[in-house]
Amino acid sequence: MTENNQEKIGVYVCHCGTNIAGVVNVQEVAEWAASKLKHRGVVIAREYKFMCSSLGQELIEKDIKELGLNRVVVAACSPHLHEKTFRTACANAGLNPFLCEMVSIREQVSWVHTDKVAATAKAKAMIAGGVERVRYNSPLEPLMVPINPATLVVGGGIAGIQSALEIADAGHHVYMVEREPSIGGHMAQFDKTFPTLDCAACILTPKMVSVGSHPNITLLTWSEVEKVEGYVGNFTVTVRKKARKINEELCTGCGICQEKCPKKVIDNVYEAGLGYRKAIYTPFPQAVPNRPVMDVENCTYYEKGTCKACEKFCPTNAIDFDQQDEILNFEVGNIVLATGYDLFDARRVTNYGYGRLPNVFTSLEVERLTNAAGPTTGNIVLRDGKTVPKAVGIIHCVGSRDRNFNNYCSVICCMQSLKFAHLVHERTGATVYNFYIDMRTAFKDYDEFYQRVLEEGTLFVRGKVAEVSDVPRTEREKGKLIIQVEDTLVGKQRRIPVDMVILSTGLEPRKDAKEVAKLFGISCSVNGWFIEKHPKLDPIATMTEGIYIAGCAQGPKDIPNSVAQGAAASARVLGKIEQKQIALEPIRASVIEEKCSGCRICNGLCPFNAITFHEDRMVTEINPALCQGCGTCVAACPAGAITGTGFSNDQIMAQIEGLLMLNVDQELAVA
Amino acid sequence: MTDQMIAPPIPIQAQGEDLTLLEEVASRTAGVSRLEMCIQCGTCGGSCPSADAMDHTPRMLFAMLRAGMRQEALKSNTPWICVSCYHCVVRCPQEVHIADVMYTLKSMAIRAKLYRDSTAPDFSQTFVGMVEEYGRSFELGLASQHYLKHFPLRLPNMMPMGMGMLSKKRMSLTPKRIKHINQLKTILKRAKELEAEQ
Amino acid sequence: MTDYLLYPGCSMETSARAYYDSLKAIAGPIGLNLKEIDDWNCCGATEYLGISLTPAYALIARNLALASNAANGTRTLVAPCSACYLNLAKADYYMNERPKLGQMVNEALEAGGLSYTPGSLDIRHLLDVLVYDIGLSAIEKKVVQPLTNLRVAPYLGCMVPRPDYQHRWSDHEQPIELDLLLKALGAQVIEFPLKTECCGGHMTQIGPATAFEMIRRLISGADEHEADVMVTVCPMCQLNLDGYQGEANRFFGTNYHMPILFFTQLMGLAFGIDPKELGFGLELVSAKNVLDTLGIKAPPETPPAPPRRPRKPEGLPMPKPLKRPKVEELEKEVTQ
Amino acid sequence: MTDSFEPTIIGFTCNWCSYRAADLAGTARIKYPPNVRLIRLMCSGRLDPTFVFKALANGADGVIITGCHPGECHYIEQNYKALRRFHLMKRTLQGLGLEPGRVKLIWASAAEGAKFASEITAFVEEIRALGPLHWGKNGSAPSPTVEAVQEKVEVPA
Repeated sequence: MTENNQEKIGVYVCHCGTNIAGVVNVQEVAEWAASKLKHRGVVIAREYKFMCSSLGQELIEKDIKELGLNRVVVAACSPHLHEKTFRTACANAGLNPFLCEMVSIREQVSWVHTDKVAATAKAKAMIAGGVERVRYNSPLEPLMVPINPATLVVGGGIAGIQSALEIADAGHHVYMVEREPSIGGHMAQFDKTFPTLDCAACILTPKMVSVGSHPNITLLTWSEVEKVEGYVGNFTVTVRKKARKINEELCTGCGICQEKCPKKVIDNVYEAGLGYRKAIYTPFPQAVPNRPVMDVENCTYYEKGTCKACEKFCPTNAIDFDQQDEILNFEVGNIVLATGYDLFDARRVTNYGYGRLPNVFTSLEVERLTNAAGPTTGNIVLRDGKTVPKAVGIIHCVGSRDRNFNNYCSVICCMQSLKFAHLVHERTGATVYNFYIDMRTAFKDYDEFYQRVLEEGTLFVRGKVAEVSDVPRTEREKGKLIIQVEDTLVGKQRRIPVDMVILSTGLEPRKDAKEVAKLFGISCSVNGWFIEKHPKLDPIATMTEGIYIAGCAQGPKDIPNSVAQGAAASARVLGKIEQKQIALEPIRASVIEEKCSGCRICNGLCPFNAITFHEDRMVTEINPALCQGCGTCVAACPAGAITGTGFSNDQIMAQIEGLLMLNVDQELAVA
Repeated sequence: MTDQMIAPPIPIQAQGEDLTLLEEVASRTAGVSRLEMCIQCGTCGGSCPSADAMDHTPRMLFAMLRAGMRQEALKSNTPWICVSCYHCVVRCPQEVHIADVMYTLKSMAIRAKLYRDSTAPDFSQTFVGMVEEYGRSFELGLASQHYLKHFPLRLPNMMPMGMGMLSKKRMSLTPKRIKHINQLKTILKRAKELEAEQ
Repeated sequence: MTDYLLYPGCSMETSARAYYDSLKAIAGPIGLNLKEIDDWNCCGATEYLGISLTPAYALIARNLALASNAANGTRTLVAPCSACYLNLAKADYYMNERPKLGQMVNEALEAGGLSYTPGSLDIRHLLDVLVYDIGLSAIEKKVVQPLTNLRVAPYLGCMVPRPDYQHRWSDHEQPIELDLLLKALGAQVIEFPLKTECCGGHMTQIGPATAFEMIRRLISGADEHEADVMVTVCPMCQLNLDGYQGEANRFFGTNYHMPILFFTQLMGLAFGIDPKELGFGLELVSAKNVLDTLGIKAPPETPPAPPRRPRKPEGLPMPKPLKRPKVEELEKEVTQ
Repeated sequence: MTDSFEPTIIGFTCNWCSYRAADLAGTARIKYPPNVRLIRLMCSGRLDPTFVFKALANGADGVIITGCHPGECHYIEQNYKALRRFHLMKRTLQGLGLEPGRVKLIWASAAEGAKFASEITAFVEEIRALGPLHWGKNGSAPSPTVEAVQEKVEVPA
């Protein structure tokens, strides 16, 4: 450490092009560090255009070898970006990587300050802090832990399905947990998919079947993850398998119970509230697994104590009214979250009248209307169940791009609206209006589809619809829904009478996204979507190692992108599995037994149960495998008996001194 | 090489373009106008119950402000036709304070004497004149003064209504004055001075 | 007894006398103790704001200053007029949102020896106080003459539910407070989709044709729903719809007869108060039919009208209406 | 020289939320005054009150501590422990005659770059209003040594 005063510290100041050098006088900073921090052990200070480039790294490596540096401080970007890069460079030159310290003069200085003099001074102070701190850094060895090759995939929509299949096909075990009775997700509700208009069921069902029958996949539907413990490579997962009230071994999926069940319930999930199901049901014929669940809240037996029609007619005695929830525990190395989205509740936009005006529909309702397996066998009709509309208005951006609701673009609505325009036109011959703010048809073959819909004679009105009314002002408007809008390309208010209004409702994070994020130790953005590690360069990983996100859980996206992300997540998981073991940051707390007085103050502090007390020796011990390195016990120990590697008291105290060095010693401040 | 040879081409300046206009309107508006946030979606023009009578929809007017079309914008009858129903305000996806911007445009038009038709400004000014004089509004005086000037031919049509209001004592024949009218006048005088310093 | 400061506004003493009279008549029975602020001035309606910013806000703020001086333990300032309510709330809100405006307004007020700290008053509309403070169940308890058989179109106009700076109302477009209050009185409340459309505001003065069209839309909408009466919470709406109804009829060659009453007048009737004390007879479109329907003079034998748009059992199911927590609470209070 | 007092502030940030909020403020180029210098800890629970005394004794005019929102701690619940300690520490500092406004605890998630920047801006102004703290500088008031302060402090668990 520092007692022998043999520190040889190298300081490297990065320009980051003009990102840093445009605000911070990097040359002055480097010269200052070389001269004024000499007595603190700095033997060399350099500035370079891009320290993270291979040439920049070579500079460090060369100095370590030639000048015998035993400590390195790099003043550049955030350590979250390049700490690994520079530690590796040090390691390459034979220096323990933990003797390298980063100072963030880009995110914390040049990008957030404009006053060049003040920014330069702050950069100096921060470097002084880094230098003081690095003097107390000690060489550490990463903890190597094996990676469990099994993976948990949460959510059985198209993103989760893709991810699970790729990992399972590569020969590793996957646990897929799905909340609903069947996998398939929102895609299973759709009829056609844009822009090619292929049938959603035709392309999805084979994949669902593969998941259901894959020897490497344990499929847990009607189940939810309740607890996740551990860390990358070694997670322990607790899943609640809700009681189906069906013995899945005995059930053959024949469907007689559903036929015989006398209780009809509006299906708010799969049929989007437009159709009915029974109190015992599989949501749709192609469901995987093909096993029904009993809806206890609506079942006549649970309500009145008699009925049991399903039990009477079941040919295999598979109905089990006494079945209880099951708690399952298993271990996995990696987790993919593909929990999807919820539809925006269109009733919140009072002026569009959904929920009040019968012939205003949401996009998901229309998906069901157009679906041959839906409540109207694919006939697009009004709420009365029979009248075919003559004029239909499709409203874009409902609940999206609107600060009163959600401020983001839901991405899929423009294409979805075009798809509806095409389907309505094709099946009813109705006049179709599309009301849009901006047409967003970016991606392969999307704009071509727009062209096709234009050709078909769909009328496009550029304007966000102000209101949908059922109060006529003229004869022409009687008995119609009137869409009131400014046609912004004409500059006039128009009232357009139609029979049916389709709201292209936006996508929202799942209602419980925040709780789920907490459960898995990741975070949500301001809008509520799961946050990726980097918005451009790492959209799959999260800040928590071993947890990946895919599909709409990360943000609104269409099917091709969800599939791509699901596949990308599995590639990341397979990469981790291939490594077989993983190096964990050796940031851990440990007890110096001689100093421990046995006061037990720290004992109740650890949420990871890493602290145990030995009654016989009257001392506390910390299990390094369980310790996560938060340091709360270090701060609490009145005897100073607990040390935290990487963030020791000495390191932090020294850093404080360094940061304030310029304030105390005026001499140092002179450039 | 001479300077002329490398001189950049002269940018084409649109006539009368006044890029300070948007800023000026925003700064004269109570609260934070958020006018610069407009995405031209037309929610305001679609929502407006009196849009049919407007020269420009509110959306167009905001585009004109952005384009710096001072004369045209301040001549527009749009702000005067606004009935302050706030439909556009609560629906605007960008939370622009539309109704308040309309008030600002009226006051700017009065200052610049740029309104097209004096009916509405006259009504406002007659109303305000009475309030400044009495501290209260005086409907009979206002209505008769205003109608006499702007709709003399309408006045007979309005008589049944006026007589009805009078006979039911829903309109007073004499104005009511508040006790501390001088205090109010002093406050308004100071306010006007402050406004003028702006 | 709850104490509230009252800012009546100019109309309450003249064109909306029926509103003031009926308010005074019902205040006692429901325990609403209103204290009128002394020497208040006009709020400037929708006119002053369009002339000059600082003077317009100074005019409004003088009332706020007087009110906060008279506060004496209460923070709530009640305005029965929508335009007054909005102006007072607006000044309070913007003086805070843009401190410079607040500063200039206070400088002006100082010239008259006054000052106002934005946020120190709670500015509320009368309907808000009745529904959320007095409470629907308390109102329902006072009903001795339920308004059975009376089909009422609840009409709020613009400036009560919008822009709603303090988020007090259940919705900006289809708020439910007035509906529930009228239901508590036993009336048949029609689902009136135009309940927050504009009455025409000052357009009666500056563009009568536009105003008449807006009046026509509302009256014909209420007529279409077979309403016996439209109920309003605002003097301006009442004046436009009642006072100019005949004029609009002449303009379009129509023959509507839609009485326009203040909600406080109906409350009074339901409480068994003499119609004369409630300002009945002051309306230009006679509301005699309302009294007749209620059998206050001669009870007619009209069966209750069938609900409009009967929902057919067949066809596709409708989504359930959205229940905002606020509405759910309110609905619990009405026993009907 | 003193007409525009520029305070020096030490900030302790949690590695998982507020340090990333600072990163985000940077990526989004949200400006805030340069008076604050950050120290990364793994968790706000790591904050030993001694660090705060050390910073004030060495010349800082204020200390800001930032952690994950309650309920969102990366280490499950350690920010609650930070909160508990913070209140006791504040009382101790008051006992030493320090204005309570000189140390502040705020929550900022990794998504709240803008909030982080505005909190820093506000805190700088608050400290500017309080004026310089003469503990660590060659000023008039004698500064208690870290050791002396430490003796007075009971560290709550």
